[in-house]
Amino acid sequence: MMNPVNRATTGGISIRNLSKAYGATMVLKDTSLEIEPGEFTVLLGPSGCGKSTLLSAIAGLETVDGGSIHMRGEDVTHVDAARRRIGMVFQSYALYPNMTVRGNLSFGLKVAKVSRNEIAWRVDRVAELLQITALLDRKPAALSGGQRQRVAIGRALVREADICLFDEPLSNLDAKLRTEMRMELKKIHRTLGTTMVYVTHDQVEALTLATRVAVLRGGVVEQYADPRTLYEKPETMFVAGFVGSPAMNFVRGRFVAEGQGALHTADGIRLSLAGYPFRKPPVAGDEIILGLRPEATEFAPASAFAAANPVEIALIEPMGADTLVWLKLGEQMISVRVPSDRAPSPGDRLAITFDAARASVFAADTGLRC
Amino acid sequence: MMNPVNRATTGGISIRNLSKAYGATMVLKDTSLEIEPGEFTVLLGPSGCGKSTLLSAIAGLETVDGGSIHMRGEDVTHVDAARRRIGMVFQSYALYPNMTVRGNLSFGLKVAKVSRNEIAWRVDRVAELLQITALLDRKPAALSGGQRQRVAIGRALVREADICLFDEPLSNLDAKLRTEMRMELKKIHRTLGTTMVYVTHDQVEALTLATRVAVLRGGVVEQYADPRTLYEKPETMFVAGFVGSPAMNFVRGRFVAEGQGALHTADGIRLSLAGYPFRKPPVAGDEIILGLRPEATEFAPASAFAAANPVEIALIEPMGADTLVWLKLGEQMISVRVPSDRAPSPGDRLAITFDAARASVFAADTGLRC
Amino acid sequence: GRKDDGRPVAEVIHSWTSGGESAAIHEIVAAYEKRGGRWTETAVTGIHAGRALAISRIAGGQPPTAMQWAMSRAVQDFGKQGVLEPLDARARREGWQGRYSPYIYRQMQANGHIVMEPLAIHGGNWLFISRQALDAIDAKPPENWDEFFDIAARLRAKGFVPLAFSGEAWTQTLVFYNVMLGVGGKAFYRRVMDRHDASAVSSPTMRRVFDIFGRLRDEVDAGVSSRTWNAASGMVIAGKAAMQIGGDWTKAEFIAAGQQAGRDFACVPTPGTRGAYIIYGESLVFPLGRGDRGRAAREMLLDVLNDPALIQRFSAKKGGVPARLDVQPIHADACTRFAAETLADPDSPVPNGLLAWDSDTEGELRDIIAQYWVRSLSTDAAIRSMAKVIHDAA
Amino acid sequence: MTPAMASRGGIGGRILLYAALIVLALAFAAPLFVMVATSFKTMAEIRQGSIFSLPHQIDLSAWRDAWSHACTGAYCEGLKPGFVTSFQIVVPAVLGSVFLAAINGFALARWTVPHADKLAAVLLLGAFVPYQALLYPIVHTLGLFDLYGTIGGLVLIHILLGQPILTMIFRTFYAALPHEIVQAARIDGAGFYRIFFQLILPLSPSILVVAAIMQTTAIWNDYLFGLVLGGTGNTPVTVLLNNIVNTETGEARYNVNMAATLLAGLPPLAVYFLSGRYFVRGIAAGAVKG
Amino acid sequence: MRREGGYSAGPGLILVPAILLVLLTYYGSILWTIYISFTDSNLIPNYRLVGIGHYIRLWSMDRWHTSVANMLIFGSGYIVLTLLLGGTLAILLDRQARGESIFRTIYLYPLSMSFIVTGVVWQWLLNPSTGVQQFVRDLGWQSFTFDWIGRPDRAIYTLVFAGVWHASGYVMAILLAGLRGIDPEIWRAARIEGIPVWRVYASVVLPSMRATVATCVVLLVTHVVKAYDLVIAMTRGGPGTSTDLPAKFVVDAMFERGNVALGSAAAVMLLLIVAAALVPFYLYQRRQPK
Ligand SMILES: Nc1ncnc2c1ncn2[C@@H]1O[C@H](COP(=O)(O)OP(=O)(O)OP(=O)(O)O)[C@@H](O)[C@H]1O
Ligand SMILES: Nc1ncnc2c1ncn2[C@@H]1O[C@H](COP(=O)(O)OP(=O)(O)OP(=O)(O)O)[C@@H](O)[C@H]1O
Ligand SMILES: [Mg+2]
Ligand SMILES: [Mg+2]
Repeated sequence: MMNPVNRATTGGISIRNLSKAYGATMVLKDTSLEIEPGEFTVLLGPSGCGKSTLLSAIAGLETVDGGSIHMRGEDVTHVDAARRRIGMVFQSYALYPNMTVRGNLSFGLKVAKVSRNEIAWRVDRVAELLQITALLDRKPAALSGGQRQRVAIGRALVREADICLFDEPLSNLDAKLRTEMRMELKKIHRTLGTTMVYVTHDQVEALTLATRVAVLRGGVVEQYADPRTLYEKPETMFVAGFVGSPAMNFVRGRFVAEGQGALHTADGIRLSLAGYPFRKPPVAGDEIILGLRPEATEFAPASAFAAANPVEIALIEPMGADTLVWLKLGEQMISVRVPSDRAPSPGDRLAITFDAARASVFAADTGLRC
Repeated sequence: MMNPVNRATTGGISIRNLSKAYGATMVLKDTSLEIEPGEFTVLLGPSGCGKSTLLSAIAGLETVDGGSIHMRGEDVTHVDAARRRIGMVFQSYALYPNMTVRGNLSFGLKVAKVSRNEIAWRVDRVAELLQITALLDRKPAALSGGQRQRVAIGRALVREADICLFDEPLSNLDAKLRTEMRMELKKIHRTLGTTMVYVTHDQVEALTLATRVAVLRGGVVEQYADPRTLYEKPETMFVAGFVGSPAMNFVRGRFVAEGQGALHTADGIRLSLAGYPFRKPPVAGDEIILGLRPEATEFAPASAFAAANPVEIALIEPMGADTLVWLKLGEQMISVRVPSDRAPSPGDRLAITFDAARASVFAADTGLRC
Repeated sequence: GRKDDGRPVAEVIHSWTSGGESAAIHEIVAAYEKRGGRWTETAVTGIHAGRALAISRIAGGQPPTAMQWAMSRAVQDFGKQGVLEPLDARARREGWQGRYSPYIYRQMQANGHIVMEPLAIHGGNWLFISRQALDAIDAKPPENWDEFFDIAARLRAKGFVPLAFSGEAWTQTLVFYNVMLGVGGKAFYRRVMDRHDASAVSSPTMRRVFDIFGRLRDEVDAGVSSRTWNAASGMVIAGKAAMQIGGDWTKAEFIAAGQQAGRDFACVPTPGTRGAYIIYGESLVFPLGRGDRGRAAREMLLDVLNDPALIQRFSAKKGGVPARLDVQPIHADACTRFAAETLADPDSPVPNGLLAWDSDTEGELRDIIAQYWVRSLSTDAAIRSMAKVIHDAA
Repeated sequence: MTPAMASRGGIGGRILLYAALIVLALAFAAPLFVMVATSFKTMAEIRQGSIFSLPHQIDLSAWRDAWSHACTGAYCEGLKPGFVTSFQIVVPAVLGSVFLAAINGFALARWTVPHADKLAAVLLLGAFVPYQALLYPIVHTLGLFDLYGTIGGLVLIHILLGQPILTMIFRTFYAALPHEIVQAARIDGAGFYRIFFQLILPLSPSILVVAAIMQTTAIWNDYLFGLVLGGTGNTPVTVLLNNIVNTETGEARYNVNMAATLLAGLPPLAVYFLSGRYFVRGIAAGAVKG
Repeated sequence: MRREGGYSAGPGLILVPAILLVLLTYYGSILWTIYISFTDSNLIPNYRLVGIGHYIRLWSMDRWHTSVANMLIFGSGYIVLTLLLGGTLAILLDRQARGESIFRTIYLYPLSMSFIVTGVVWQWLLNPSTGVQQFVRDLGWQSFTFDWIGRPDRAIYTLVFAGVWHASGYVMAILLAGLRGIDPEIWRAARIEGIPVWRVYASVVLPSMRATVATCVVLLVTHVVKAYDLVIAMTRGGPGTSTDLPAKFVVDAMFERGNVALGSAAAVMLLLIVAAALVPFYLYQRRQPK
């Protein structure tokens, strides 16, 4: 498993103008994505946006209607899945029902004529890693949901392919195990340099694991960037709203040119954008949207602020370490994350502050970052 | 859906000394749980601990080997699932493959002889809520994983039963949708007063949704308490380690009676426990474990502290808003969560500080809170 | 549809289903319906199916008015079980004793009662020879087995398969009995078949029978085992084979193929059997217990069958000779005329296997003969087994 | 299996696949060819020629005879009269037996039936009794209830005799269905019958087709019970066919026999062909994970 | 197979009368047959007990021994080859071939044809002077010999040919129905692992259809045990008694040889043999993790 074999340069994937439809439903639309060798790419996007479909196309399990896929520098668009030399974890597990866990893990290796000793060694290694050693002699029907998922991951890992595809591999695991597995996957990725393409809904997974995250929306890649950039400088409102949990707050209003620019909402609230690094400042009067991260927003006692933007606490959601405080800013709702011990009480009247340099501003019509 | 019918007092569940084995595997062991009418109980526990089994037993889908289940004050241990009047979402969706989404949603209502109009109305309502209106005429095979899951949830909600069981209903949804659904469920729960039993792996879900959380371990309820108590005063080390993400750090050492008590680790680090509200202080020399939440731990430049507990940065995990900093405390690893903008650089030497009043201390032998 | 219009309904089970047979039974149907009755039938070919039907219906309490049954020991056993209607009164009234040859009259009785009415007689010891083949070697039909094998050799030289034969066990048995009759003569044949004399089986004569029967294996072709007797006839008709041994029903195949007795083929007694007639009887029996309606139908049917002209027409279409001595065959061809002449001698009838043995013994003997034919049994073993079976049966 | 899988193995694989399918089809059809060819020959040609040769000229008289002229007893009306009777027997008997077995199979596989395993095993043992051994008691019993000689009695017997094997087939099939689906329906408050009719039956087209094929074949081709229990006047096609074909001492007309057999085999063949589209449907594909 | 823990009265209501009736039919008849086997019934059944004489005679008969031995030879050949061929056909059709419906009908057609006549065709085909042997010789291979049907030591195998030809379609249909129920994701997973298609069938698909395969085996065993039409149509038990089978023995004894008691004894023995063979199978089935 952990053989320090350097495969880092072998597993690049290049997806060019892929399209795919199920009947009338266009699922992938001219999708392109360059995955460098050794990269850990996470596909992120709302349910039904085509993540699994894209993954299947990369794996060669679905024919595509147009475009091409290159792997390791070769065109594999019409190469059979079996010859793409990849590992894959399925969203529905797809374990072999008649085989024990051990059988599931070793079947592919046996077919590939890996020596008995090597098989035993690799299976044991992976089983230990995934904490399924005790289950090795059970059949899938006698496993819980999470246990099945671990076996499915094991089946992909045990192959030691230089490209590995994962479709929500950790979604049925508990938090503890998920954290552990996440770290293990990261370690594996580092050690082996395997190229990984990973579908997940989990923000934390996406941001911690990925070298780059591709955000998909309706089969189109909206942004493909490293996690930090994605989080801090989302290119579109969709990305901004989708990445990050709790989600970014949006405040809608008109751009006014006072000072270094400000936002006036319909209900008369004014927020200064002083310090925001505009790429191309909007025209005064344009409708814009200000995006504020809940953790990059703070509040102060209301008195300290202008009467123009008083806020009211609408709902308080405790989330363990932190608490999410929902505020009403005029007619719009804004969430602020505070450490649980500093949570305000319901009914308190406050005002919010934020650092415009860490905010995002989007044009309301295009949804693009200004 | 949102009819303000008050069923708050009707749906209590009382589980008494339940036991269940699959062959030689004891899955539930003398499990008891009192769920008050209108309560939102989350079952939390590691994969394979018996959550789904317990839920199935409540639903009447698995016979039990011993114990009893009461619902709405009546003994239903031997009542057929069909007559327990509950809604349920399955971990494996279990959609009716031969029916369209609309058929899936309306089947139970048709069985219950709900009028046509009422069915149409309820189905539309739920479909809208779950954003599956566009999918109503598709069959399950043509849905993505997340879409299937939403249909499964819809099927349970549309019945408006006074008891609703959920087995990881949101695990395949994206973060945005998950947050929305979470809030919707909470709203539904508030409006209808439905008793809900909810299995999840997601800490955030558990802590935000539950009125009480039952932590299961190997079929045994370790702690059954409201989220805050569970998070702040875990009764056992298992609960402490399991709840909270990133997980609580454990520092192992011996109790010494200096000052108000302190912990000495094997590699010579001393941590003062001054201010910890011991229930029954351990005997000096006892092995104890100190539990520190990553967010309740901070660090300061190393110089400000005694040379006895210097720490070294081992790994930095950026997680969007926050960054998880892994420190080496002697031979033990400790994680500290800091806002991403205050993250230290790798290689920095620091020392940690914490508030003993917010820490937890466990006896190493029993794992129980001291 | 079971219309009930008050007419006596004759429910008959029979197995006369081929073209000629059908025409024959239709004579009876027409006469019966003319008399005012209604005819329903279950026609079934195949001895197993017929028996299964008949016995299960009797055992199940649903007997038919009448059923066809080959004249055999089995029917006598049947009669002894008390399930057949005694026809004694009618037999007396209509003078049946004088109507049938004594041999046949004997076979009609069980427990001292008359229990069957024979309609037509078939002979089982015929040799059919293709004229074309005989002409090719310029020979006359063989009168004994030496001549037979001599002719066979010459036929083979001319490219004919000397003997057309089938793989059906009952044809093997039939030919075996033919050889037994031809080699041993009537006396020996009766010693075995009538008196069930096991010592006859162990005699040198029987060994010779087996030898000659065995030599026939050399006169047939390779495909014999999976052939039916009809297909064997087809070989003769097509000029591939020269001779066939069988019952007079074989003739129907030749006729159906447009051939004429005497002109295209000859029918002579199997070698050594001139003056003897292995007798097969087509007859009806009348199970007990159908209530008044059943009795009326039965009596009407028996009345109809009393008509000599009907019997004459029936036998003609059936291809045999009338069982009644007082009825002459019509449209007789060379074969039929010859059969009638032979039968005129009251000493000519000898039993076929069914008449000689109870069905169980008959079956066991058939197994032995069939196994001998395919060389699964040696002559010694076959004789030993046969002796034992006959000893047990006696 | 998804259509995408079809591309597996490329053009070469496809050619091999079709080659195998066609070669096997030819092998299977060889006896059929002999039968069809023979049915169009005259008897003279059959006696002379090779069984593999094509007819010199198409002679339809055998088909005509088989359909409406061949003798089957006192009457010479061919197979025609038997078809009505056979349909009267086959349609209710196939529907009844398949339906009953499907219900029983489902109940035994997926429902709490005490000692279901043993019950199924005991039931199955029945399938090994040669039917001939059942004949007398069945005739006797049917007689007691006045069902002897009626189509109803015959249908009843076919329904009963089909149960052991059919029940086993359905039980096996239903045991493999994802059980969460049934559970979900129970949660939805559906009872046994509703689950069966609205959920299970729609999921079973392929196995229903298998069962229907088995039963249609068995009952259409049944000879023994049709003969013995049908009584007079209820003569199914097979009994007529047997009477046309089988002869102990009558002449044999192979062309008519072949034509008759082919004719008699048409209805089941039509069932096989028409059932095709239901076969193609898989079950449950993708509705369940794990 | 996990069974729901329900307590619904529904299935009980349908199961009880239906299954009771089936059991009554079979087991009533079996009991009757057992009784008759101890009587002196000959041509028609009677109820005079005579003891176990018929069993003693049965086991002293060469023909019975031959029948039982033949059943084993025929049965193993028939079952193995039918499963192989039927399985192959099912797999070929499962590969998404065009014209599946036509191929399926061709493979199934033997089933629809009455054996009464197809038996004659097989006889012709196997007959050295008219069939395959002659055909090949006419093609120029003069020394080609295929005369098994006439050889007492080989004829039993010709029954296997005809039987396999007749029943492969059955097995194909049942297995195909099972194959259509396999989770398509399994195929995808196997493709990723680069597992050859045949290997997936052999190691994953067929083993997970074990119950379905077992159903086929049971079905084929019932065919073997009941094999009567086949022998009658093909060889009538010959040459000699070399292709005799127990079912034919039973029918011969009961209906041709007027020895109902002996036939009943043989039927009872046959059932005992089957039961003995089924018990281990049943235990094996039960031992499987559900
Ligand atoms: N049919 C079965 N036979 C044997 N063991 C089983 C069976 N079903 C479940 N188990 C075992 O019972 C235990 C509890 O299973 P259960 O499905 O209740 O777990 P869970 O808590 O829901 O886990 P997860 O979070 O992974 O879904 C597991 O260890 C599992 O392996
Ligand atoms: N067989 C099919 N026929 C028709 N539409 C399909 C089919 N399979 C998927 N789709 C549709 O294609 C779209 C993309 O599906 P896909 O499974 O790729 O989504 P996804 O991004 O993986 O979603 P999820 O996160 O919910 O798993 C969905 O809208 C889905 O409904
Ligand atoms: Mg997906
Ligand atoms: Mg679970």
